[in-house]
Amino acid sequence: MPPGFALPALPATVPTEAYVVLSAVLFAIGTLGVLLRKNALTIFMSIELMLNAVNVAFVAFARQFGQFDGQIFVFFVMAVAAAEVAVGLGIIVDIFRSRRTVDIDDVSWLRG
Amino acid sequence: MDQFPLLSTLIFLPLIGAVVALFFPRGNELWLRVWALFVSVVVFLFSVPLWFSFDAAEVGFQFVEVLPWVPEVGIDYRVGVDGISLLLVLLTTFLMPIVILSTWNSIEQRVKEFVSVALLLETAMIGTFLALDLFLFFIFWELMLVPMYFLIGVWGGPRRIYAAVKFFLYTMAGSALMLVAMMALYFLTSVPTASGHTFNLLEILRIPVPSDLQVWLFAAFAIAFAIKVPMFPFHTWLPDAHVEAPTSGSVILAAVLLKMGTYGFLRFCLPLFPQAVVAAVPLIALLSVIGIVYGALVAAMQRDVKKLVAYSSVSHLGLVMLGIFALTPIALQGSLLQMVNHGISTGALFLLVGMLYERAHTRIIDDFGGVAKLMPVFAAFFLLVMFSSVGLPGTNGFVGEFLILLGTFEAAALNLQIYAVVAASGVILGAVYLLWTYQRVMQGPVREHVGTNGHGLRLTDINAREIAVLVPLAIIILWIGFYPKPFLDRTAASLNAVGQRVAAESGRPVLAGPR
Amino acid sequence: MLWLVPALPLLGSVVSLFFGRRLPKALAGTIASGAVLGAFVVALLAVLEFVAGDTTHPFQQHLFPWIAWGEGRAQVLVAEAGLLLDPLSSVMVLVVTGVGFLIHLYSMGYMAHDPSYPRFFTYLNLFAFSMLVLVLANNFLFMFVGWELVGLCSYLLIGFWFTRPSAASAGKKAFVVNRVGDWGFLVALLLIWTTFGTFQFFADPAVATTGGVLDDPGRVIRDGSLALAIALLLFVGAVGKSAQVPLYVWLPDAMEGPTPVSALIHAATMVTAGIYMVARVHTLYELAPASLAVVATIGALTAIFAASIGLVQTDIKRVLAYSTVSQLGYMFLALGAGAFAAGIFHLMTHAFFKALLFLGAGSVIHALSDEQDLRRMGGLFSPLKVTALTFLAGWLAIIGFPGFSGFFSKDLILAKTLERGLEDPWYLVLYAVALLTVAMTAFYMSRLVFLAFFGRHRGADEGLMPAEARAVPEHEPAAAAGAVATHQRASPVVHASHNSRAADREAHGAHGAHGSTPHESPWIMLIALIVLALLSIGGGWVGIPPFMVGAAGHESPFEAFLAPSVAAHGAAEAHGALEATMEWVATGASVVMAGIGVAIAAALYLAGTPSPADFARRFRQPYLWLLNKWYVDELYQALIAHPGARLAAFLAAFDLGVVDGAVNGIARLSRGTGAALRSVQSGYVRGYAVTMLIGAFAILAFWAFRG
Amino acid sequence: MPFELPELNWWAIAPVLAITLTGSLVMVVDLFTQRRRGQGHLAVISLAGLAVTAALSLLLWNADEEAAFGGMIIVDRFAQFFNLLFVFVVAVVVLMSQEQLDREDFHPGEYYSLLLFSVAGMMLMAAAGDLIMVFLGIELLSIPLYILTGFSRRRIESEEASIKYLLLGAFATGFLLYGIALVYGTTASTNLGCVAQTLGTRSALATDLCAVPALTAVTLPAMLLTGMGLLIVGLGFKAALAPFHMWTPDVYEGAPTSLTAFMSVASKAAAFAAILRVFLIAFPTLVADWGFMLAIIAVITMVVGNTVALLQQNIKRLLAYSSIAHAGYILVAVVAANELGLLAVLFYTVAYALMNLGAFAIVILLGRRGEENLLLGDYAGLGYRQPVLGALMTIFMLSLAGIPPTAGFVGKFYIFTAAVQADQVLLAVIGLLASVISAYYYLRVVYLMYMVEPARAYAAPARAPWVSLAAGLAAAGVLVLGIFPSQILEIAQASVRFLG
Repeated sequence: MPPGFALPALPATVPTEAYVVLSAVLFAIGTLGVLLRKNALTIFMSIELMLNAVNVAFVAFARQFGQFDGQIFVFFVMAVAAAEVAVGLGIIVDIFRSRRTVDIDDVSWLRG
Repeated sequence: MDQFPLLSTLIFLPLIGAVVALFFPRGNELWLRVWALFVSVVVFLFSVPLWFSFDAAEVGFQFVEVLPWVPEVGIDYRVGVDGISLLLVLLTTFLMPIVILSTWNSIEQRVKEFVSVALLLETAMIGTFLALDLFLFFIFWELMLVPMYFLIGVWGGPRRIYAAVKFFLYTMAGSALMLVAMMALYFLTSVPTASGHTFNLLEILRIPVPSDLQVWLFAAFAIAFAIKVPMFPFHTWLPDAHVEAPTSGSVILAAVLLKMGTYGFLRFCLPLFPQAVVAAVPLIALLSVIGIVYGALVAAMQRDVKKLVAYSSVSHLGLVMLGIFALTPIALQGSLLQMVNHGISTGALFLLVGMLYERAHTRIIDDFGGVAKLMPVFAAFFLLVMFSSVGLPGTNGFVGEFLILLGTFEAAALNLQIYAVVAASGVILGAVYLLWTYQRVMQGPVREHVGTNGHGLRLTDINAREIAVLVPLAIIILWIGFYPKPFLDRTAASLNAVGQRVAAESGRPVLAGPR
Repeated sequence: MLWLVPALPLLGSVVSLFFGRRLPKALAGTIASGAVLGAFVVALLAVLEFVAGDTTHPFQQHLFPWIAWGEGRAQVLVAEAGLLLDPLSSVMVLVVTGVGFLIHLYSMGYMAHDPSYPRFFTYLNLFAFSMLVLVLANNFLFMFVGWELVGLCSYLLIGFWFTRPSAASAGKKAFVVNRVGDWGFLVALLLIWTTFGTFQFFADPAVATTGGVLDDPGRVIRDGSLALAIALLLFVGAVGKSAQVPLYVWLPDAMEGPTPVSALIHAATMVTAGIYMVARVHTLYELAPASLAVVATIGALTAIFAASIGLVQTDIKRVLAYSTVSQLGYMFLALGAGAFAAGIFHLMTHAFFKALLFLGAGSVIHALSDEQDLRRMGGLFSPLKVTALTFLAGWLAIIGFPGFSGFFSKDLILAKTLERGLEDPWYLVLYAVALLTVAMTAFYMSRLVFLAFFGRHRGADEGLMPAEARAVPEHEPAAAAGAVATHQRASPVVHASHNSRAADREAHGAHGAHGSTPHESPWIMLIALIVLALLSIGGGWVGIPPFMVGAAGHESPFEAFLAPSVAAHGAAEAHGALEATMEWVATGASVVMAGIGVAIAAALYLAGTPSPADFARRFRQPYLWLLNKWYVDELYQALIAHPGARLAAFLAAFDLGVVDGAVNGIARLSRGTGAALRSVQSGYVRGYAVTMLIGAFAILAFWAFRG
Repeated sequence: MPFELPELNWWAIAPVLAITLTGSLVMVVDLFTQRRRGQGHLAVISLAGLAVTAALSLLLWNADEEAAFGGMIIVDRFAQFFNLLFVFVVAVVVLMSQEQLDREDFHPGEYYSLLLFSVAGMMLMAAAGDLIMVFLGIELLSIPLYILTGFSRRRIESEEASIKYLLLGAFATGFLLYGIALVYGTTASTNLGCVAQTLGTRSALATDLCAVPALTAVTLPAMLLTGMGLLIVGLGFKAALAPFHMWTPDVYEGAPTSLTAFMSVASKAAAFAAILRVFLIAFPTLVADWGFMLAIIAVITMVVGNTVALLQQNIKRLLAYSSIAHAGYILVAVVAANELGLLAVLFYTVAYALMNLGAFAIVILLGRRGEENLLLGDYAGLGYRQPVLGALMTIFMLSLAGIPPTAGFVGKFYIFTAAVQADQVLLAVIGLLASVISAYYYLRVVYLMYMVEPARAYAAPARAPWVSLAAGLAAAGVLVLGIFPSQILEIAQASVRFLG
């Protein structure tokens, strides 16, 4: 992007650091959700949370740099996340059909 | 290269033979055996000109063949022979027909596979001795493991898999270190080609390896070779491998494969890392002497004849190692000759044990008695081979052992006298365990029906084929015993050069004292 | 031409090996004997030619470079195959081929019924070859070849009836004990090489080589201790080969071999190799006088020690074996006294009479259907006239009956020792020991003769066993138990004679039982006996000292002949010889001592007063010690064999447990690591996620705390 | 806010387009063709499309190196090398799948098209010039694989593998993305060249488009390092580096065998292509940081892969752990970070592709409908029951163990030579010793085949000419590369100077 075409700088009411901290907290919550929940759907949601934490960070950085790049990235992430969810839900449904459960700990036949 | 590619013929003829053997239809065991014998004899005949055309006065490599192979990284197909490898190559080609003939009746299962594996092994062995490119050497060196692994694992005894895997992994572990050292050497070279570096041994010999690096590289090479030799305390794979291997495997293992280690010391360690070699002399000499005595003592306690011979190899090769690291021309000559001797004698011992085993289906010493009465011809050969192994004058063993002791004792600058004296006592111990074995197996009251669980096998004397297997070995034993000069002549120049090189580059007087 | 001397027996051996079984027995034996006879004739011619010329320079024949490489000036010659003829080797070669031939001849009769007849002659010819290489070699290493090969032949021949465990054991023992000695020889060789840079005995003017070792070694050796080391190490070899204390133990056991072998190898030739070798290298010994004292001391010690054991042995061959050890001790005493010629002289006469005695014993054994126990003999004089008469000649020779060969040679040794004693009092002690041994020798030989040939034939009649045999089972259960125990280890004690008996029976099994009547041996054996008897009587006449015949000078013709080879350069020449009267006194002393020995034996075994049994009872402890040969075998077992076996067993366990255990331990470690890591792979997704998270934190933490 | 679209050079992504179109075509054709008439034509279409893709890649081989799509896509020989490799691998996998499709009643249209879409993702990864493209490539690679992993409806393991792969993959994606975000936050760009320039390296990829950073690495190294660490997690997951490898054994075991072969070879190669691009272009100044870290990871990976493999009884699981170990070896070459190292990575991915595909082909050949014969014990006596299969398997196992004269040996040789050149001698020693351990379990397969009698009788395997062809090709390739490595080396050598 040629210089000079940057976004108009807004008054910095909230510092970037705060957004980054927020995203880190969200990411941590998402991570913990993955680790602590047994329900496959909940885990999925936690992963979505992690991805959205990333989005927050991207937007914040993009805003700070006055760039589009980070914001564009967010769209990619959202699109990909949607695709992942679609596939994931399909698989989970499949699992539920065959095992009558979505408890991820019950899906532990393969090991060693 | 306008001359006939003799060395490549030696290397690849067995390989072709092996591949052809794979295409023999099943059920043609006899023809397969004949084919294998034919191929190995032809290979031997091709190797005979080496003996005669070899220029004993020439220090460098002869019959050299070079082909670019992987020029991108400076790897050539480069083979050649000098005084160090000549005898070992001939030993290999000489023994292979004997080994194949010896298996005529003992290998009944999977003959096709056996023939292929044996011939493939011959390719790898000859290639190892002839390679003048480190990469090529390593290829053959590792390639050797595979057929040997099969030989032990397929046709071996009850614990064959354990033995085969142990052999394979132990040797491979050693060569892993060697490979790294080779790479380091590679980067020390500098040649004006695209690759900038080369694995060409002749180039590598030209570079001065920095002294601090020498120690490490030497250690890496030395461990690889010490395992192969095998030197105390890296020897424990050997008894297992020997006991489980079929006769042919034991013979090849003892006669040729173990020589790879000592050959490696002569070919690589001594010329490449002279300072490290001189620094390592006390350690190696100590381990060698321990090996000599230790091997002999442990051998004396074995109940299985093969295991006994295996430990005797540890003892004998300890002596060879001592000779190599005495660094005097006489000791080096003795060591190389003793490598051949050990190949002949121990190979013959294994053949004899195999013949006995074929008849009795046991190798436990206590199962036998008075065999000499039932098998007088066998006993005569056994006696000859045994005394060759003991190092009795008039047999090959004496010449080699004595030269080693003499050369070691002479190495006054390295303070090896005491080692030579202790090693000489190994000579006595060698007599003890072998004679004791002979007494228990061949002498004493006749046990006509030897075998396990009253199996009751009548021992019959060896037949014409078996005599044909043994006679060439007996001839060599006596030939080297009484007239070793032709052998020593051919090795002298190359070994002398190695000795001189070590002396010159280590900056220490390692040659003989006043004379 | 000289090369033919060893070559003929070698050829004979090869022929016997390959064709012996296909040839008729008589022809096979004839070929073998003929080969040795041929060697004798050639040797005789060669010696005559040599004697006709200048004997001060040895004649050398260079056969081929043996351990050598390179050509021309660049040649490195470690050792050549070369022969040497000088007065010393002349004597040896004639003794070896001469006595050897006679024993071959004898063997044709003795072994006639053995199924392994060709094998026997293969070995015997091979032995002749080896021994000839030993005595004719012109350098140390080639001599060592012969040295070892005779050991091999000894091994083979002792264990000739290898199906007997005792024979197999004895063969092995002989070889192993010899190897201990060879170790000394070997190390001496190493020292010689580093000191002199050559193994040649003498420089050969015909070939431009550097000086030999023995051409005035003092020019190279400045350090007396080096000479001492070489001399003593060589002596270790000699001690082994010539069965001296402490390595003599193999020789009595070696009697397990066929009797002609005992005669040839373990009496006449091989065991004298040590004497020959010391005489050969005497210049080295003279550089270190202390070494000569050691040689003399060991010799004297062995002489009396072996004689003491011989006093009470009951196996006819064993008595002779200990006698041989004792006589070899005499020879070493001579060498140690600097009287090298005397040693060689006794070597020669001993070869005659000891071979005769052994062969005579063999004839007796043969006649008695393989009976070797003296206690079952007696009264054999009349049935075995020829054997007995020749045996008596040997007896007189060994006890030093004036005029017989042994008299002159033994006397010379005693005189020379006394001579030395005038300068060095230690030698007076040795002289006394030797003199005492004379009496003991006379005693046990006379005992043997009286028990075997005189009195009445006792045969299997146990009741008439001589007292000493009864003493063991009846009054000494403890000793008997000990003896039995050793027997079970296939170790040699009294009872071994039963085994031997079985053995020789096997040898003669083919011609069936002889019955109980002793019968004379076939003529072919008797010829050998007669010739040897003549030699035992007259063989010493070449060495009649000048004072006895009133001639001038101090050297007998034999000494004069040997002088170029063994003339002492140092000590022995320095002092004057004994006065003639002194010589007579010395001679008289030894004769008197011998007479005492004979008299005691006669009293005990001819007259029976006092009875041997009472005698044994009175001196019970000494008697038991002697009977059990001072328990030396047991001592060696306890001190060397058992600890050695225990060490080996320990090392074998160590090898399996520790050395190999470490290798397998590495394998186990890999597997264990794998198993531990595998347990993490639990199958639970959330666990995997935790691991990933830990990994991520570890990366960050590493960077954070790296500092 | 004017927004200038960058110049779109469609030619630069021609292979990706071709393969994507092929995938779409397969799907469409599948819609219009009768079920159960065999799926041969779909395979033919796929292979034809792959041929076109390969041709386009070859055309690009000699094209000028450039960065297209505003620096998103790099057109260089490195990319084309991987394109060709992927095409080759997927072609072989198509051959190998013939048996599997039939045996497991796969839906061929979806199968092929998903396979091809996945390859498109790989190609984008290998050509990525931007972290966004790396991310997109990974996702495009992964999502079809999630589906394919669960394709074996008959086997319950398959869906388990699928869900595990999906969850962990998405989890790892989170880390990757957060890493990208932090790098972006430090350097104000996701373009590899720009990142490099910001961090102080001149990069051919850096353009005037690169923003002047507000925050620099100098002021915030912690954030940058954290970002880089998370990138290692994300990429390491794809490459199956320990401790991010946990999914591998389960997924490899559960997935259909042909797909396992594909994953183990192709997605690993793609991951390493991306790792090389990212770390060598963007972070050369931080080599001291990531080099040592990757070295440690390499050691852990080799140890984990090799030691756990010692205990495996299932051949697929064994090969899974083996693939982990091999990722460790390749990482050694990455750590070397020199030209020889790159060469080694390229060569090794080819060699590994050949030998692993071959091994899996044998695994497929040994199975029958309803009887997969996946236990190691099922290999007992194979060398005599099926001499050719046994011989081929032996070649693959020896090659995997790195025994000459096979491609596996030459590959390892280059890897460790590169390490030695980079003074990573200890790493080379550890790697070689690890490969000694590996020899144990590879040899175990060999001795089962030749030295152990089978415990039960086995029916002759079904005739599967295409799979056999694949195995034969792979074996030939393994030997040719092992004995005459020169050709491939030349090509690889031409490919190692990537634009960056």
